[in-house]
Amino acid sequence: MFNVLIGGAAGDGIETMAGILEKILLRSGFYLFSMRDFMSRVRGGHNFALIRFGNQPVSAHRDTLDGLVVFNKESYFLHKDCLSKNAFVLCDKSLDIAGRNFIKIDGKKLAKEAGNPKSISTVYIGALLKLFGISDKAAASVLQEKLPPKILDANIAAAKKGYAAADRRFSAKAGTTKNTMLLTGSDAMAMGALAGNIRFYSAYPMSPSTTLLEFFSARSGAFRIGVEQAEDEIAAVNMALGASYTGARSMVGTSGGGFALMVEALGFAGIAEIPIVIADIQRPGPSTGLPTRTEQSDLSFVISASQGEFPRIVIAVKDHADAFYQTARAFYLAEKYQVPVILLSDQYLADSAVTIPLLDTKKASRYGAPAARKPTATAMQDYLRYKLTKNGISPLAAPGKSVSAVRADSDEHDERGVITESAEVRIAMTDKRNRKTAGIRTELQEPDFFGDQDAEVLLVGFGSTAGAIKEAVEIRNKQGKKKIGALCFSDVYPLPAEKLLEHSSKVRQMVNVEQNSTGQLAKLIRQETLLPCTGSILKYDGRQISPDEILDGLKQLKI
Amino acid sequence: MFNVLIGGAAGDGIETMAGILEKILLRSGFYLFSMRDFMSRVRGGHNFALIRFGNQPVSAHRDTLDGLVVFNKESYFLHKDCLSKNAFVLCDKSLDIAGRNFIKIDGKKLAKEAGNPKSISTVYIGALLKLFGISDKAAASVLQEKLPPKILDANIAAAKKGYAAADRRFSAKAGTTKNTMLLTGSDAMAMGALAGNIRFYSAYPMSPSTTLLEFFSARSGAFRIGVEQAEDEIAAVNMALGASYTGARSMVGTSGGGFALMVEALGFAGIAEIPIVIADIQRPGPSTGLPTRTEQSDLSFVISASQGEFPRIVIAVKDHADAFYQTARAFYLAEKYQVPVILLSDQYLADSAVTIPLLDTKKASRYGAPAARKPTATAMQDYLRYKLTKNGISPLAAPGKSVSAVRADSDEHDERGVITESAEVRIAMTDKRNRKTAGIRTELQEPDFFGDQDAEVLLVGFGSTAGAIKEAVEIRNKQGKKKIGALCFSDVYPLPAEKLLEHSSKVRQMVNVEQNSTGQLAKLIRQETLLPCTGSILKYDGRQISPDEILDGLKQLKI
Amino acid sequence: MKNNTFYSTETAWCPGCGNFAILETLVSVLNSLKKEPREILLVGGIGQAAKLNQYVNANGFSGLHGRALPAAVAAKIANESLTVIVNTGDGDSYGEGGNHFLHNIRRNADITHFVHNNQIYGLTKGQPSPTSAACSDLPSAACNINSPLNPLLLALAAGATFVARSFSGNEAHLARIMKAAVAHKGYALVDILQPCISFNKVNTFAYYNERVYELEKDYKPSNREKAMQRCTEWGKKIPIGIFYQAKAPTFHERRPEIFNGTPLVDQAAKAGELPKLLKTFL
Amino acid sequence: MKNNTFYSTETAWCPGCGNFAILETLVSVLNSLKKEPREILLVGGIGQAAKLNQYVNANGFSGLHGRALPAAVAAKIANESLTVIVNTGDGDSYGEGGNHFLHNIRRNADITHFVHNNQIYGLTKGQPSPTSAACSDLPSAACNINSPLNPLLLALAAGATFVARSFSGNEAHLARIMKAAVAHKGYALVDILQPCISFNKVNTFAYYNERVYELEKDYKPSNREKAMQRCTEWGKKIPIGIFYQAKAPTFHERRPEIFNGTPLVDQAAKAGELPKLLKTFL
Ligand SMILES: Cc1ncc(C[n+]2csc(CCOP(=O)(O)OP(=O)(O)O)c2C)c(N)n1
Ligand SMILES: Cc1ncc(C[n+]2csc(CCOP(=O)(O)OP(=O)(O)O)c2C)c(N)n1
Ligand code: SF4
Ligand code: SF4
Ligand SMILES: [Mg+2]
Ligand SMILES: [Mg+2]
Repeated sequence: MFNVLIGGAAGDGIETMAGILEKILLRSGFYLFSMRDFMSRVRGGHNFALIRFGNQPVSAHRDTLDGLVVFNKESYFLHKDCLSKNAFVLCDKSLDIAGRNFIKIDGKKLAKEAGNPKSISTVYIGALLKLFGISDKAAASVLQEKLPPKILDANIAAAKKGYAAADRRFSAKAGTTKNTMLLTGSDAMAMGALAGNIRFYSAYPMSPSTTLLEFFSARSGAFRIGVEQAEDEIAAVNMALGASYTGARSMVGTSGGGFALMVEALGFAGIAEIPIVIADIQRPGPSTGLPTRTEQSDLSFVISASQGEFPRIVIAVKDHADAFYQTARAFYLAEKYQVPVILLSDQYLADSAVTIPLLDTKKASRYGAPAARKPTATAMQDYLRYKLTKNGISPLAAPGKSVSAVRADSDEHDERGVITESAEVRIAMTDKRNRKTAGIRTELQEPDFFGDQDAEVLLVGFGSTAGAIKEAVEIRNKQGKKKIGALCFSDVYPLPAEKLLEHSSKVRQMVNVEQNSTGQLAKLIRQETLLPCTGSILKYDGRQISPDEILDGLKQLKI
Repeated sequence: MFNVLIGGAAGDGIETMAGILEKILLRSGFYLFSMRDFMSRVRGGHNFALIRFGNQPVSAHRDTLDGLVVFNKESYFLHKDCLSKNAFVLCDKSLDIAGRNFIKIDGKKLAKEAGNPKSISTVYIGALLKLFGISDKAAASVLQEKLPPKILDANIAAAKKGYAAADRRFSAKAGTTKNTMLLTGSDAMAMGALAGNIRFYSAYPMSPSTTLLEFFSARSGAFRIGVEQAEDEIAAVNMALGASYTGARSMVGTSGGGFALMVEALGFAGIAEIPIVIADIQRPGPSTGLPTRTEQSDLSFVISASQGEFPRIVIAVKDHADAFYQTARAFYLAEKYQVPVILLSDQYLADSAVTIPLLDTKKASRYGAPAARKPTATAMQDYLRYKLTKNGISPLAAPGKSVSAVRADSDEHDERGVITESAEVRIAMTDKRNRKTAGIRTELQEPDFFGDQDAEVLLVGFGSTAGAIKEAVEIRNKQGKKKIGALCFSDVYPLPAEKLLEHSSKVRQMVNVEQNSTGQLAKLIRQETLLPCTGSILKYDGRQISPDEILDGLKQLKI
Repeated sequence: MKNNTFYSTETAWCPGCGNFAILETLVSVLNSLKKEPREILLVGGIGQAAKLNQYVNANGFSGLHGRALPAAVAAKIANESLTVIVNTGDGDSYGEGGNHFLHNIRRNADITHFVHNNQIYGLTKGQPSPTSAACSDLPSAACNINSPLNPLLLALAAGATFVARSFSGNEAHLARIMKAAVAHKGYALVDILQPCISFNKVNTFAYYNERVYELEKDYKPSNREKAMQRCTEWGKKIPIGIFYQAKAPTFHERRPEIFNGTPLVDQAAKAGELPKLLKTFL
Repeated sequence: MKNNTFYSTETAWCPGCGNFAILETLVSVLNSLKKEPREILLVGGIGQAAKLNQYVNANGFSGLHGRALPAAVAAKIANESLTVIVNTGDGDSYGEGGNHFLHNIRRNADITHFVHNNQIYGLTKGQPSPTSAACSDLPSAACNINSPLNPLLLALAAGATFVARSFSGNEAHLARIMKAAVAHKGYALVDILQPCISFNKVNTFAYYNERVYELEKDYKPSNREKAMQRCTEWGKKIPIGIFYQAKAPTFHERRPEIFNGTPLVDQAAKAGELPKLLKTFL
């Protein structure tokens, strides 16, 4: 495995360069995981992409660098402490920094010679390939896919010039990737929605969720989706509820601050039993916080958001494949139980790219069956939209499709959907809605277990830290110390507790690993199971925890 | 103790009639507790007021009626099952209902004779006084206070005619009320805010919080309060934050749905450390729910509302006196810790009226000291608005008052309040903010304990159910069965756990009594203390639980 | 009870409220459309006006206070075969919902918006709404200390393609305007003067009756500037009628790549479209 | 670094951004006011424009996206001795914040609102804002498929008492308008055309430079109808200047029972007022 970081200012084109390099690595047979660290500005500042690649599947970033490409001095000083002994630093001849492992290239000159002064980053791509001992034969076709024809030839030449200008340092061995996709968490979630048969998406731009809006906008025609940029998040969610009411599978995407504005409507979905999928792509709060960074601090918030009580489902997607399948499943669950389903992701997962096996549309397709909203009665007097049923699920008809009129109401209502103030009906309706939770529990997916079955210590985590936790567990269990295991939750509310009860009873200690400062998963576990975590590994600086940091955390806990 | 219910349609003037009757009872030396049950409409439907009075202080309603006044047949049929053996039913001659204990009066005729056909309800007041054996000498002065001069004489005559038209049934003994106030929970809260030195109030109308807006509007000149009806709840809370930033003690009031719209700003208050008091007068959700009724189902919501993490205080006011002192204290705590303080009340408490000893403005005045926002530095470069301190509290200066410029920022910021993306500063600021919780914990008020110190069963509750729980405990402990005790929380988040740990360790079972369907206090207790409630008495039909129903609940739990 | 008539049921309004005439007129207009109840969707927010859809036999969506428009527009987007009509209050439409009012005008979806403008918050018992008379003009318990909004002028400024005013006390006029609004292709606003007998003691039936008059027979609603002038007349005389109407592409017409006549809700992505997309990530 | 000058610090804007000229002009205008930094309060929401207050030595309130106006108005209510100026974006002001825009015009508090109108969402990297050009007029990556808003017309329709437009490329004009806006008693809106060089490839410096012209010397900003006409001119020619200015009671003047010159924040209820009130409940 190799780890290379490309750092520079916003506007240096790091995103484009990383995107091209990643695709070349994919086409050359490598597995890779690539993350983004961007500041909240359009030009200047300091951004980087961190690409880890090799001949094994990989699902987290690591801290130690084998190579560092820097567009300015600041980037070098910010990252030099992460350089491994044999690491190289690649930069332009003009930068007045120097050291043992510096490889300096006259990028400007080479780019100019290649025919386009703006192709400097392509020169570096060529150089990087050479440095890692990777053939540049995939470069041309990738450049062709990614760049406009006008500048293609110059960039192909630039890559070649870069390749020629550097010497081999490492001999990266490619893997056996076949039918392997390279995609971001955001792409995966959006395509999961497509698999879930999404018909309507509305949103207000907000990092890091805006990529979803852009994805659906670009494909609304091909996939038959009504997509609208709303005037605010309140409009976005109320639009989605209006569309869903007519039978269109509907979704909104946002981040915590936008979710906050959707809270009132969440309760409306709850009482009116209108299916909806809400994606909260988390970033560090409170409030505007660190808008382009990552955190998992909306869990407590989303499981109890909105006044009053109603069943809901919260799924914290774990990785890119999970984002795909769970998003499709979210539509299925929302429709089946007529509840809001909240998908928690975060900036790390949404913006990071990974190589995974081709996603299985067949597997996902069972979630995508079109809404089965049939006329259930031929005359209005017989149709009970909110029929009191054993499992709490009432017949859901679509207006216009049903011979009967269909009502939706934010007030408490009777079986027909007519407003009521009756105490008896109120109790019956609350109980009916609450009964849905029992059915939801039968559908819950238990967390993944990683590690040693005889572990003494059990780590618990949720969502995007799964990859790092898994890798940390693997590394630790090879070290011959106390064995550890880990449960990584994706379905998180209602909390599936079977494996938790099973494993916790066998270990001496439970430790929560979370990307927040108060241990929100541990709180939820206490509330639902009375099981305490007696140690915590918490990170809340807006940067994602790595396997290395988890191992450090264990050391600090004397585990 | 006597219990009388006055029922009729919206528009029948029940509110006015009950208000006059209550004040006469007060002036006659009685203690009383009076609640309201109103539908969400302006005319028609069924409303009632339930007045309990006697010679002992009283703090909850009871179910069994000694008297029933009805303006229509429906009201009779709705309440007749609550009539005690000796109870009377008072109604107009024209109503075609009858029975053993019916007392029929020709209200229309008597009112007309008195000089105002609209004074029917005053005729009933006179009759009621007579029926309970209460002198009508306080009537004239109360009518004078409550009615416009134009109709005063006719109403005094009407009361007299009613008095003459009925016969004594009971002999109510007055108490020894002196310096006793009669006020609603909403009045108490508003006056607590005055004691807390409120300078700014903004709100958007929403039942049952609108009475607060009306209270402050009417007194903005006398008490120097900027009061503004905002265009929506988002504006209301952001206005309050703008005003508070300048040093004005600020408050907003709303109900669950409006609180939902304030959630984003709650987090802004959290990160910018702007003091604010937010009153959530609860009503049954989810969503519009039962808009004029009562519930305690916003607890889980408000303790974790908003993305990200920041300290906050949640106080669930227990009764009218508590509403006064706690509201004043809320301003003090908000200012001292620079955190949002959320006051939870509910429709039952807000709209019910009770007799209590004159509120002590001296006692409350220690919460009302004007904001101590001093210029802490003479030049900008020395002033650190978000100084990293041991207790997490940083110097709070007001713009314009300080020589230095003062910043407030919803983004993460450094000590000066300048936006930062630094991981170190982020961690330091999060820790600083979180550290305030330790100080807050030292200020927490432990719950009240009622009942037997050797109780086998411990009831736990929060907020407005305190009165009913207390009375249920008293009744039970006289019955010679298993002894019970109760803890009633007012400070609820952070949760004061001392007494809970102490008492729970001595009892065999803990039972939560809550006005919601999922046991939100029990959840919070599990999360914070790992102590489970093994029985629950939950009510969620929009009507407040009575001591009788708690006793029933205990029976059903075989306690 | 036939299911193809829009009968109305018992209401919770105050006897004498201006809402009754709006309800009756709407029911008659619906009956005249020759559609079945299931083809009509009535949407409301929260308030006295918003309760209307509960009293009519048709699809009914009673959403959140201030949020009727986004839900209504999206329902139309998802199923264009529905005739979508919003009935809601002045507080709901211009207060809490003000931002949606502005931006849904810009969308020009083919829906109708009837605002029951009683110049007060009725359901919450009498606070001033954005259209309540200014205290400086007509001091009263619930007057507007801030300057009131003129919703018609605002709609025109935001680019609305159908802007009208009517009065619940003139049912014939109201029926005519309602029909024209429903027939209009695009977003149609009708601000309906509606006395609230319980809380608005200023803008009563008598107040409106005295002042309201119909726009001249030869008034041409095609001139926006003229419309802006006329809709600001408010004092001794209050004109009612269609102030402005214009043709402009609707929400659906602006997006021909998605809307092809078949409601979205009845469509699905072409089989094989997703696998094809996935392959682009290889 | 003197604390009575409004020096500006390093920014996070793109080199070449139109915001720089606005910042510099504002700093010079502030300096001309002869006030100290502590007497000035700069308020913003979230966005590139909203960052401005972080770059000026004065009190700074960086609130929530879309919510600058309510906070600014309330700060003025609580402490009328502060000079309150809002700098924020078109998305912030007319999109997320649209409802506050409407209703704060009605309040007419004495604050100034500078909208850096780059006709785009800058900070979130290039989505259309409510003022982006219509796709039917100028198709581009971030054009407006819905019809765009004209913020000046809207402000006039909502009853604003000072409505102006300027251009960041004409600093002299901008300074003049800014000064007049700050001097205006009541709510003053200045919509400032501000090229975003990174995302708005349509409304560039060249685009504006070609079209922008100053309102005629003899243009009288006292006629609202005229102002409504002139502010809709947008095409080959785009007028800048003060379209409308009128005298009207401010928020404070409308409430003489509360505002007596001493800032609210420095007041307290009279001693004994609360005990007196409590006694009325006996
Ligand atoms: C978020 C929210 N805020 C406040 C309310 C309370 N509320 C219900 S209706 C209403 C105003 C009603 O006024 P309007 O829209 O004019 O309708 P009317 O009753 O006058 O017909 C308000 C403030 C609410 N339901 N939800
Ligand atoms: C509630 C919320 N929604 C969305 C965002 C994301 N956001 C930040 S700035 C912005 C728009 C900026 O556009 P504009 O106001 O025009 O400012 P500009 O950057 O163009 O100067 C958005 C959508 C946010 N911060 N908060
Ligand atoms: S309160 Fe007013 S608007 Fe509401 S029903 Fe009564 S009269 Fe009509
Ligand atoms: S993105 Fe546009 S508005 Fe933002 S700083 Fe860059 S040029 Fe200016
Ligand atoms: Mg109204
Ligand atoms: Mg902008």
